[in-house]
Amino acid sequence: MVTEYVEGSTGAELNKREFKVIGTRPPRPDGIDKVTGRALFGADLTAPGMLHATILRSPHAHARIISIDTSAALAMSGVKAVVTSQDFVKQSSSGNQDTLDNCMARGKVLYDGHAVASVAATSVKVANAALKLIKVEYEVLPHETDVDGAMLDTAPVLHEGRKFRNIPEGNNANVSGYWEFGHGDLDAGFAKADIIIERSFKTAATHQGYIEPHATLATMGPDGRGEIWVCTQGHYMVRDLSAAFIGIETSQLRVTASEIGGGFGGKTTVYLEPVALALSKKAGRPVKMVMTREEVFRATGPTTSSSTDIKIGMTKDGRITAGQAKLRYQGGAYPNITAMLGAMTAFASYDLDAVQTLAWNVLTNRPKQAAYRAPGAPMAIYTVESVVDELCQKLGLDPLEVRLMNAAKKGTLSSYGPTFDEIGLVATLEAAKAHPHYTAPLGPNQGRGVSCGFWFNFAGNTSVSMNINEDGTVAVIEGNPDIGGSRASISMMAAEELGIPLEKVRTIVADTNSIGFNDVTDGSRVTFAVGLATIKAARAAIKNMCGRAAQVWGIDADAVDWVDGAAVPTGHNAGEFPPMTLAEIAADQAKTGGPIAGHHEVNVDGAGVSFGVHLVDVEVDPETGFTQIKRYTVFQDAGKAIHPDYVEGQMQGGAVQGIGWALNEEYIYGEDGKLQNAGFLDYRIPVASDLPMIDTVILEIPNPGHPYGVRGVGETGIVPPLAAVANGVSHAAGVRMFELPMSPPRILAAIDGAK
Amino acid sequence: MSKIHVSTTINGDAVEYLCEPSETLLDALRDHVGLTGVKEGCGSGDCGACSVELDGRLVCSCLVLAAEAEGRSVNTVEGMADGEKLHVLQQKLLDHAALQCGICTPGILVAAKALLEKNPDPTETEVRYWLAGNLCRCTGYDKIIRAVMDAAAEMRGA
Amino acid sequence: MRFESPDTIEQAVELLNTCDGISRVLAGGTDVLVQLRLALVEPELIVDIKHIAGMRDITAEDGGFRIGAAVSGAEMGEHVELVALWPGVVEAMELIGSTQVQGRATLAGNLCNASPAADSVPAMVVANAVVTISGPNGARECPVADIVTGPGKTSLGKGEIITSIYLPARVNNSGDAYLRFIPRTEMDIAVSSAGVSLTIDSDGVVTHACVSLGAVAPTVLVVDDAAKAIIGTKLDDDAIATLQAACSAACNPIDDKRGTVEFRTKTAGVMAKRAALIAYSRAGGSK
Amino acid sequence: MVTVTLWGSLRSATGGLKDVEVEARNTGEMLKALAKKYPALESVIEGGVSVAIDGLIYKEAWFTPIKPDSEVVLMPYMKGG
Repeated sequence: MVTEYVEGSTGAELNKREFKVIGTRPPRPDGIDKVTGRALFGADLTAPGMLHATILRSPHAHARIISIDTSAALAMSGVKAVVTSQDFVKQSSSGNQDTLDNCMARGKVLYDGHAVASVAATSVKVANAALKLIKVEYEVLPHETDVDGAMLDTAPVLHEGRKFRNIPEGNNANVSGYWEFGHGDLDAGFAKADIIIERSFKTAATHQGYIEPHATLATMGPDGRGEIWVCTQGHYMVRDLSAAFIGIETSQLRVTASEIGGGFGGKTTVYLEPVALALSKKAGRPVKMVMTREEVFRATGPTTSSSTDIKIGMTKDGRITAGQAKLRYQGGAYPNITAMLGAMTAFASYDLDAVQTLAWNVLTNRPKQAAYRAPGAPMAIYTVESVVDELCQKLGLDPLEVRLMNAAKKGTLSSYGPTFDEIGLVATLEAAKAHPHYTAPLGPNQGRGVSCGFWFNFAGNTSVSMNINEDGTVAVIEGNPDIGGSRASISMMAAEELGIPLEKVRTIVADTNSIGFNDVTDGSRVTFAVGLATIKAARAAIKNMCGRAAQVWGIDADAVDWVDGAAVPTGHNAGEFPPMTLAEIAADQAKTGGPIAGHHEVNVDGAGVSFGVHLVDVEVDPETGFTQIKRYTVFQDAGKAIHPDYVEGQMQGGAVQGIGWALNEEYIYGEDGKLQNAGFLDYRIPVASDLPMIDTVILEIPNPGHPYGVRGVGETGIVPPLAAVANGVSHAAGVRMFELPMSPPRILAAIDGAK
Repeated sequence: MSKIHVSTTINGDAVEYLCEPSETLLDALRDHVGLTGVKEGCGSGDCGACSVELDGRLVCSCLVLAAEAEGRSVNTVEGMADGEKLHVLQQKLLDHAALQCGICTPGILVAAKALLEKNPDPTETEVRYWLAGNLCRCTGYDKIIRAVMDAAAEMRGA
Repeated sequence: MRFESPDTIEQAVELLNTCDGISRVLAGGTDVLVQLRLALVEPELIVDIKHIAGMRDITAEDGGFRIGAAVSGAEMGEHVELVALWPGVVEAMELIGSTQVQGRATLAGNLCNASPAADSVPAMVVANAVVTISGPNGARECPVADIVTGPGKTSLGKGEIITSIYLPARVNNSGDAYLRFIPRTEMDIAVSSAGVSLTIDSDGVVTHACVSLGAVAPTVLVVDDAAKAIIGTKLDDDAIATLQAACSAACNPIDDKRGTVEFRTKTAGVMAKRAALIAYSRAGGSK
Repeated sequence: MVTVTLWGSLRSATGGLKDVEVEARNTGEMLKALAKKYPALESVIEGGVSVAIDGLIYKEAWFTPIKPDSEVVLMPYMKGG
């Protein structure tokens, strides 16, 4: 059959399509390199003549920099270059200037660990010794690390004199963003309720916790041309920012993405790269920079912490009549939009007549927050889903039935504005209700938690090229770092569309000079957007190949179709010539007009939205407050699972990150504003023995915006676990928890407090 | 301060390197021997990405001084496959899609190999506790545990 | 920094005794290397004692076992007779860190690091373990309980090295156990902990007991009131409750990133209660 | 004419209106018309916005057609992880 898809296909049509490669579970193309140790990550490359650079970081949470004297460091034997904020170019956009100032403090240090200067030397040891010779004179200022504290009029102001857009009267100078969403008459909605619950919640900042620390190798010659090797989620982003920060044109900088040892949103910005490039420019030699784990915690991407008030009204039979959320997020020392995303997602699972969400983003003396898997959504949905659970408990209603009764569906006016198209929440809830997990008996001190989750998917700028090689193999060239197995799924979509065996396709992630622009690997976009561009690039190649066959056969190009990996004559020529396979067309390409390739460059639209439902059984030790996860099942709509293993992997990984957030992970600051747990010993991510198997149920409600129905799956999995675990703990311990993480001391205090 | 000359055996080969007294075995393997399959995730023994076998004993190479390797035997992930033939554990990790980013994979493989040499028939709980020092942030461990259990079964059968 | 790996204890003592700057003894290295990495200490001399005869041996002696200062936790766990005699000490040692850390970490190192939260120390204290020390003035012996004098501080003099730790013989119908509270299942530092060693008679009545607590005071606490609470009992509920209350009453913990005063105080009692029940069962008692 | 629904905090720029009408055939024309009609929206639009048309979210796509009966929602610029 012809592997053609009709623009505007509905979900039902997509469901009918028969796939040969899509939906199978072949081994990943980068697998052998990764199990043999051959794969090259950020810190694995060296260059002849390479220097090593390290960073001097602020010991203060908030201080004015009076002076920096680098002369003694520069005079030290083995030191080749020193940079401070003076060595970078002022930026025209405030967002880029913030990113630059976060890479190298300008005027003030805004958090413990803020970079102040950097030294490139012949070894890490020499560079570290030189850092000690840099004299920085600080005027220490009062600091604030708590979101509610930073909103008080008495709070120290981080950015004096800076004006932020759309901030209503009555907010102090640390409020960097304010947003409102919703619809309907809130008062009327609450008036219809039989019961109204109002609660306040707090969640701690967590870190993405990728195991690979940030690392880069940069080199810049006297000709003003640079190269960067780096572990990043987006090497075009690294190119654009690094070039702008040192004042060169993007064409002069070529960036290659290494294998990346985890990102989860935390590698969607720059920290070391512009610094290494600036040092290399000064020293005239390659410069390598690798963060220590302590630096990763002190100076890179934690999430926002939050403080939220929720009010929800419900009728006795479980219909939600109105919902309101006030979300206050601190995202560290620079503005961001995470509270806004929290406000957009908080009530997105529900079909509501009256809903309002208000969001404040607040500046504090903490590291500049970075995106983390569905940024803003987990903590917002945690609060809503906790209150919905409490309402169900008080009314004696089944939590899944209530969610089904109120679930958003096609035609629902979403709480953030638009009306939903085909979405999979109801199907996901029904799958959870029908699953044996939901009715399995519970033991003593055990409780079962349920939560819905929602996240947007994003698409964006994408370029894909596809070369048809003379031996009948295909090279796919794309530009998005592979963080979860995307080279496998891209290869699979190419093979599917071309109608050839998967092993004939090899996908590579090219450097910034080898293919067109690509947005960062974020927003669950790669399988969706790069997949879409790959399918369209394949169609371009197919069109070319059909034309070659037509020429050989001496018939009209329109009279050739592409079936199962071969050109076939159609219409009145049908059956006149035997099919001409891709391999045959490829072999003769020089004779039929030259190299055959297909490519597609597009700002992709049409990303769907994604829903998941998580079920968890927990057991709480009433004497210690220790929580054990006994059973866990994830239900998620994938649209179409290209490689089900990797879809399951995303669901499982997201769930476990959420479990960590719920139970133990937190940034702990002392009175002095210094981070107290900058290491994996006391920043406690889940270990293997903390967990059971994570069961998964993939639902496939096709996304009409993708030829194969794909939805992004990378982020949604982290959204429901916070509330699912909190609800489970509340049932197991017999006391409701309002603060994350639910570490044993907090749970035990709540249990003892309720006695 | 002079460097220390170390003669050791790495993945069965006699290897010599010069190191500073304060350098770790991890530094020496990566920077002097070129075995970058050994990864640094923390430098403090908390993540297990730098796991190697030292005289047959599973250790974090970041918690061993490079000088201590004198006269001893070190095995890394690079020594697991036999030429083109992957070790059963390597194959099973691929078959079960038990890796995403892959940065923890070398450490997991070395640790799992050490487990199966000591205990060919571990329970799920034993595998989970043995691997508790190997942090993985991508997978939630599920597929890793399944892959190790499957490898154990196949190795027992072989 | 200088690295030395002497063949004899005399050489090791001489190296340490003549070093003017900061020096460190390297056995398993699981604490020392972390301190080096974080630049918490910049020693002039590191003395690796693993090449000294006897340091890596577990030797039967007078019904007990002598454990060399460089014996790793993994090696202790593999020693069937040692595990049978002092299961609580071995399990305390094996709780420290990961499998990887177990391949290196030592009892002597855990003791000398002098952390209030050291897992093996409460277990060794209730076992009446005795340390053998070599120094410039020859060898001496010292109860484990007298080594740690405060957080990060020991009673060892300049040039002194622990060479072995002796876990004594014990009478029949004895058992020991160690439990700690951590927020995860593995890979954490004890928030509170308890070691219990006891002996019962043929009727199941406790005739001897020793109870210790870790991570709830600057050094390990021996709680005599807790021992008294169960001596002469069959660990009935009242006796256990009294032991638990005595333990909580003895606590003098701090608030820090790992736990609050209230949490440590309460869970120390819980750990002691549970450890006592395990020790009782190991001694052959049944409830 | 198309009706554009604004997110809540933009009402201050439209004199309290949540739904505003402009003449436009595609998103680019819609954004230009909005900025012209409500100058206070100009800096917001320049700073980056998303547009949802009949439930699908578009970023910076000027030539996406808008039908007169399309549901059009102006949303903030969003980014994932």
